[in-house]
Amino acid sequence: MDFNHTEERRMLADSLRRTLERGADWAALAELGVLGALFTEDEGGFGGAGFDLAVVFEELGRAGCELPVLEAGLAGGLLADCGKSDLVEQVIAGELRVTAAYLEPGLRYDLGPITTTANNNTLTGRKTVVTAAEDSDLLVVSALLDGEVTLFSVDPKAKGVTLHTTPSLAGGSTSEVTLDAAPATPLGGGQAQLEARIAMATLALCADTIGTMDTAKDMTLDYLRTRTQFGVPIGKFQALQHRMADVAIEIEMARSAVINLAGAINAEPKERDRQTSAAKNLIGRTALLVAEEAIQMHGGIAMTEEYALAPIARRLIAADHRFGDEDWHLERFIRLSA
Amino acid sequence: MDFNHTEERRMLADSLRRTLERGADWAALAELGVLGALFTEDEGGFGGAGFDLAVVFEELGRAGCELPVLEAGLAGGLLADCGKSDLVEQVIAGELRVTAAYLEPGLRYDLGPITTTANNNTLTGRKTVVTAAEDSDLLVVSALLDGEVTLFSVDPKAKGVTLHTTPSLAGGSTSEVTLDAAPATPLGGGQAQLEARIAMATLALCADTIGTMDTAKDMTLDYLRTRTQFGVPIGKFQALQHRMADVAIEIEMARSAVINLAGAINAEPKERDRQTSAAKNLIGRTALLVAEEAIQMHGGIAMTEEYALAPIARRLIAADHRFGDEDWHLERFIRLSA
Amino acid sequence: MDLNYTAEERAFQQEVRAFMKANVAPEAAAKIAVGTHLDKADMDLWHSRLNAQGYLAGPWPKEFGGGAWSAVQKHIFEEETAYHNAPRIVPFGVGMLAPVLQAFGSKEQQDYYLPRILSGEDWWCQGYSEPGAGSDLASLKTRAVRDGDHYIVNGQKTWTTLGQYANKIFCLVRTDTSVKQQQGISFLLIDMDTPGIEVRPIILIDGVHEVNEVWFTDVRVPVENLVGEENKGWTYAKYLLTHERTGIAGVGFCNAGLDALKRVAKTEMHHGRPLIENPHFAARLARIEIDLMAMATTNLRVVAGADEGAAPGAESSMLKVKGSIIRQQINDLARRAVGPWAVPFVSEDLDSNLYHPGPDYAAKASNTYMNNRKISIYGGSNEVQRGIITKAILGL
Amino acid sequence: MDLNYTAEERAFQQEVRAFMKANVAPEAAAKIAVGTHLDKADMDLWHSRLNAQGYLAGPWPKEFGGGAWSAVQKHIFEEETAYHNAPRIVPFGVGMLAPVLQAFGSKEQQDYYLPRILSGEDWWCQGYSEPGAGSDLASLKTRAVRDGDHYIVNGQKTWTTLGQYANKIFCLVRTDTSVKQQQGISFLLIDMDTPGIEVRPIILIDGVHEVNEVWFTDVRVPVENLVGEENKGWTYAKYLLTHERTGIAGVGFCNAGLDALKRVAKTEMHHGRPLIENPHFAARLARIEIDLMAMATTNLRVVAGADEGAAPGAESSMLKVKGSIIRQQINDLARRAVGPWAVPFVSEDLDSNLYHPGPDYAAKASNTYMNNRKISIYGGSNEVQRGIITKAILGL
Repeated sequence: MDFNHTEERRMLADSLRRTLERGADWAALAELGVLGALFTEDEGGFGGAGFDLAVVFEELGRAGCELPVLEAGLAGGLLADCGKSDLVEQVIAGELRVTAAYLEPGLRYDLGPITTTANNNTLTGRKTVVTAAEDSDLLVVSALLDGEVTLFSVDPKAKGVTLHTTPSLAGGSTSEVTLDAAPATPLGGGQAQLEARIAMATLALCADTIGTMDTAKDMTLDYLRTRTQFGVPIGKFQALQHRMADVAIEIEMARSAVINLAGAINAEPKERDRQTSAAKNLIGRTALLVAEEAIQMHGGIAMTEEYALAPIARRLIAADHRFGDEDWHLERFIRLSA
Repeated sequence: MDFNHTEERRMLADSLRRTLERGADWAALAELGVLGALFTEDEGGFGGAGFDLAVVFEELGRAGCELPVLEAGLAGGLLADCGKSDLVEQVIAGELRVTAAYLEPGLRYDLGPITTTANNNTLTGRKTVVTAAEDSDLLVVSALLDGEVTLFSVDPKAKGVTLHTTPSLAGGSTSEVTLDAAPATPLGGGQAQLEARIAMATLALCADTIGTMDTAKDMTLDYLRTRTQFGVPIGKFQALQHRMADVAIEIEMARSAVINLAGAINAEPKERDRQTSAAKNLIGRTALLVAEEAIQMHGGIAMTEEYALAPIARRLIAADHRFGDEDWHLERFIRLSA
Repeated sequence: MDLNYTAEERAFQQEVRAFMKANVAPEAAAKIAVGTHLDKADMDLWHSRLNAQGYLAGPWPKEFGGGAWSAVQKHIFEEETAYHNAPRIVPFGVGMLAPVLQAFGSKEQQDYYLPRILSGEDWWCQGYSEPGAGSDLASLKTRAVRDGDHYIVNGQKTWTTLGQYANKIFCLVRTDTSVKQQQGISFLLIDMDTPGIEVRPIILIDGVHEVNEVWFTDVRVPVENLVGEENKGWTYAKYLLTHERTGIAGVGFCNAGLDALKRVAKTEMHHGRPLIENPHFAARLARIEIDLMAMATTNLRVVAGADEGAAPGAESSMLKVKGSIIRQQINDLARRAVGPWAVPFVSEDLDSNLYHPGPDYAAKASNTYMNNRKISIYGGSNEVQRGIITKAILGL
Repeated sequence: MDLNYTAEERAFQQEVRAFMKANVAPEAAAKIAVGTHLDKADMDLWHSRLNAQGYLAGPWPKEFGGGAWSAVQKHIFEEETAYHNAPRIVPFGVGMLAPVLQAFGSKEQQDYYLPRILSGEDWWCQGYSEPGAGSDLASLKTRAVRDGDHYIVNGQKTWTTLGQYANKIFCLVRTDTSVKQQQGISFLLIDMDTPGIEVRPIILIDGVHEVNEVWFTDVRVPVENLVGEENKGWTYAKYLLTHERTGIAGVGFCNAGLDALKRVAKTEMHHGRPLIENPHFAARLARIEIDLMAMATTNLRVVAGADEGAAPGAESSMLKVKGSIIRQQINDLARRAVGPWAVPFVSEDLDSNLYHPGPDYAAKASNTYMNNRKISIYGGSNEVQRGIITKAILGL
């Protein structure tokens, strides 16, 4: 039993943290090897294990990084599953920006039944809440081909593709993607690959949320130490102290849930998904607690866009609206535990 | 709009409180008119409205009274529904002790489908968790007669009736009642009467729990004022203050829920039951909070049988196990709200 | 014990209801229904219609031309306002300054300002909070130093709601620094056009410009703009805080929010069935509804008590705490209800050229959730309220 | 990062498991499974079997004949104990006094007492808490005044668990009243047969005699029964509190409790279907299971850290708080699961002639729920633990 990360992972985390503190762009992350860490050696990377994701995304969350690394891992992973090693190589090098478009309106968090349909190497349908589509060179899109879920690559600038883009609650952008006989290249792969990669992306999001919670907690503790009311630092008020103690406890529990998931991410699908749902449910509950307590203990200042907590709190809330929320995962956990 | 009790009810509450403080027996309660207050004038009493029950049972709960007044109202009410005014008269006079046996093993909190069956004026079956059966002169028992739920009176001392009696978590006693061709007198009445009277008994229990919570809160506040730790009364610790503020708020909300139910107890069954479930669910949640916080804030002393909080805390917990618990009523509320 | 309104109260309710039906602008109601902020024109229109009906001064005493509404009447009016998705009255002039002027202002001040409040000629904003003060309001630092016929005001106010629309501000300022905090505070009326005043927007967590900072640099205020006595301002400010807070629980908002939420949950699909049929969602909804039923009656108990002469002091604190929690829970559940649609996050102020891609009811779910975290912070945070309950009700 | 035990640890686990299978008395396991308290004979039997196997001294250092178990080994042992419904080791001699004697006792004390602890010749109980002290342990008042070769002890101890079986008690006593609270405390070993000692039972909320008051009236204790130095007793007592608390989360109990609860929920019927299929019950169960999965790993992180030399100080406080909450939630849900069967309330001590009318698994559901409210109170209440976390981890 060993709860220490390997030397390599610790080094990556340290340099990633320093790089992010300086303010990193996409090229810097690629150069640092962050994108390579998302893929196994077989896939052309040098990581790809659950704990590689855990380490990388915890730092990205801690720094509040809004670059679409998770999307590179998700869509790039699907490309790898379909044997597109040339494309994966470009993703790792930071030369090809990719994202996955798999969610459809009206399905809530379910992956199906989808209605986007392939016909003569074109796709028609609507995909929703596609992160960072605007800045992507390639979309990995799920569609029905002869009634089976199949993956396609789509150029978002092609005719027949319309993006409706807005800011995302998590930071960055999100798009509705309308496909009207849009040209598409079949990649192969299908539902099983999608589910496995979504599980990995959920792990990434959970780890990201751990880092984000750490930052929210640290900011709140700083504020409690420095903000005075009635002549004393508000961190001396016992009611707040005890609530912060509970916040700290819950974050440690959530951290353990992510460790559990990272260790189980390559298990057979039922156990993988059960652990995924356990972690995502707990992360959902904990992130809500941390966001709401951080805001409440800060008071008015937390409500302003100018103060740095606002995007952090939104990121914590947004995490529950991706890959299934607290209740969606609770239901699945119950189903998979029966 | 008027949230004041009538002069008569206030007077009854005041004298009941004083009587209970001196330690009242059954005769004293009867003499005071407490039993008469459970029945309408038509039934031979001088009360019987929702707010009569609310006033009486809040005081009984406040005093921790373990006498089976609720049972007199429930079983006596069923007797009244069946036109047994002579028996009701004896109940009101304190001369006839009655209780209702309607719950059966394996049904959890559901009233049916029961299996106790009538045959030639005898009953065969098993009734469970029958409060105060040991001290009763007459049991009102539900049983199937030609497939219909029908009420019967049974002498608990008769041949064919076996009582297995234990203490109750709520105080007083509770019995398993085994009926083996036990002689029984048909009363008439059936499922509708039972459901209406159970709703009234649920109101009584909710009001009782309000009084019990008041006592738990008052004891805790007294303790917080007098118990010192680290050189100050523990009531000066802000973490405890804020938790007690929440306890006080929740009790006020629960009090309002009982008012709502008392006002709706004679509404048509669907609305009556919806309000009953709303109140019982809230009372269940609040009583748990109050019991657990009262124990925790007292610390070790609360864990001892000698200190007066123990039976109060048990009574609060026991209330959730009668007439349907928090979740049972939540489900019913959802069903009736659809 | 009678949970129903009296015949007179029911008649009043019918009257208000008819007024709402005839007068609430559909555009404003549509905005309110989905959580879009109103613009100044919406608010001005509503102000004038209420004034024409005499409702704006409804709660005012008769001697000031008011309707002397009882607490129950005020409650009915708030209930109907929320039920019909009518705009809230902008409270700073009508509901906050006016009662202070009526109780402590000079005859001249009353005669001059009260009609202008009703007509809408003056739009007042509130200058209480300061950046360093927070819940410790009395630690305010904005100075007013007497200089002949004027006070010279220097300092900074914050959280000034809708200050961008105001031509007047009422302020708490420190006029004596040699005494204890609560003493030495005065209540000043200041023209926003006076040189030296600068209003800076504060953008909130949902991207909306709703509050402001107001900076005072050598602002000259005539001494006749002092309300009541110098150094007694804290008393006047407290008067409002312990008075007339029967609407604090926000029961009307909660009812309207819960109704809207139920409609959403009947429309949104979960595993192919309406979300409202999902037991986990239904359980969350039912618990909130049960809590709200109890809170509504608690609110009425306090309202009825107020009409019997009981000053709803610490009871207001209970309503504030529980009311904010329930309202925030409704906002939380509304956000959950729209699922992935909560992710596109369009602020009407910052992203005014964008529209939300989801259904109308989803457009503001995240925004409203984020924005309403303020409810448990402003007007005395829930922590401050628990402190009041501790002292005034629990006696600890 | 490796979440699995090493080969050596797995081998140890297999060995312990085999021992448990061969040695746990079925009668005791049956009692533990439903929450019935063990009697002295059950505990004595288990003590002697563990001693024969060398497990009793497992955690002791090698120089005292122990197995020098790692924190992981201790954890494995606790896990298997709970999993097999084996009795807990009565900790007062083996787990509490022995480490103090090993660290601070004289050679004579070690040679005399340690073998008697293992053999079961001495049954130790703990004399720390006092009626007035509570969480403020250092405010203890029991006096020991030197009189020649003896201390004269006067005072009162409370919450003395299983003191009715003990022939020895280790006590914190005040030997100097002129210094600050934590100073002036000494650690004394006292024979329960000494004249002037009286043990009075305390009946707990579930009707069980588990703890006692111990009264001391002019009790003469030989000075050689002092452990370490006079007035240094607080140091020795604290040594235990900050050391070796890896089992504090009670993960084993929680796992066993949750397994039992699931079996009950598959048997109990709700609206004609097994209770476990009810979504509201299933949601409660699942949340607890998810919490427990996370807590178990948190516990292992602390255990593994302890073996790497990290002193699990404030982390123990986190485990104590969360562990007690989860365990109490399991007890709460177990009580809910049995529905109306929770009402018959039979105490084995007070009502020993009665039996519970419901199914076996329901017999102690209420009793265990009520009794285990103590978990968040004893050994430093959760409030005290949150205070430790505030200082040691949060730095507030």
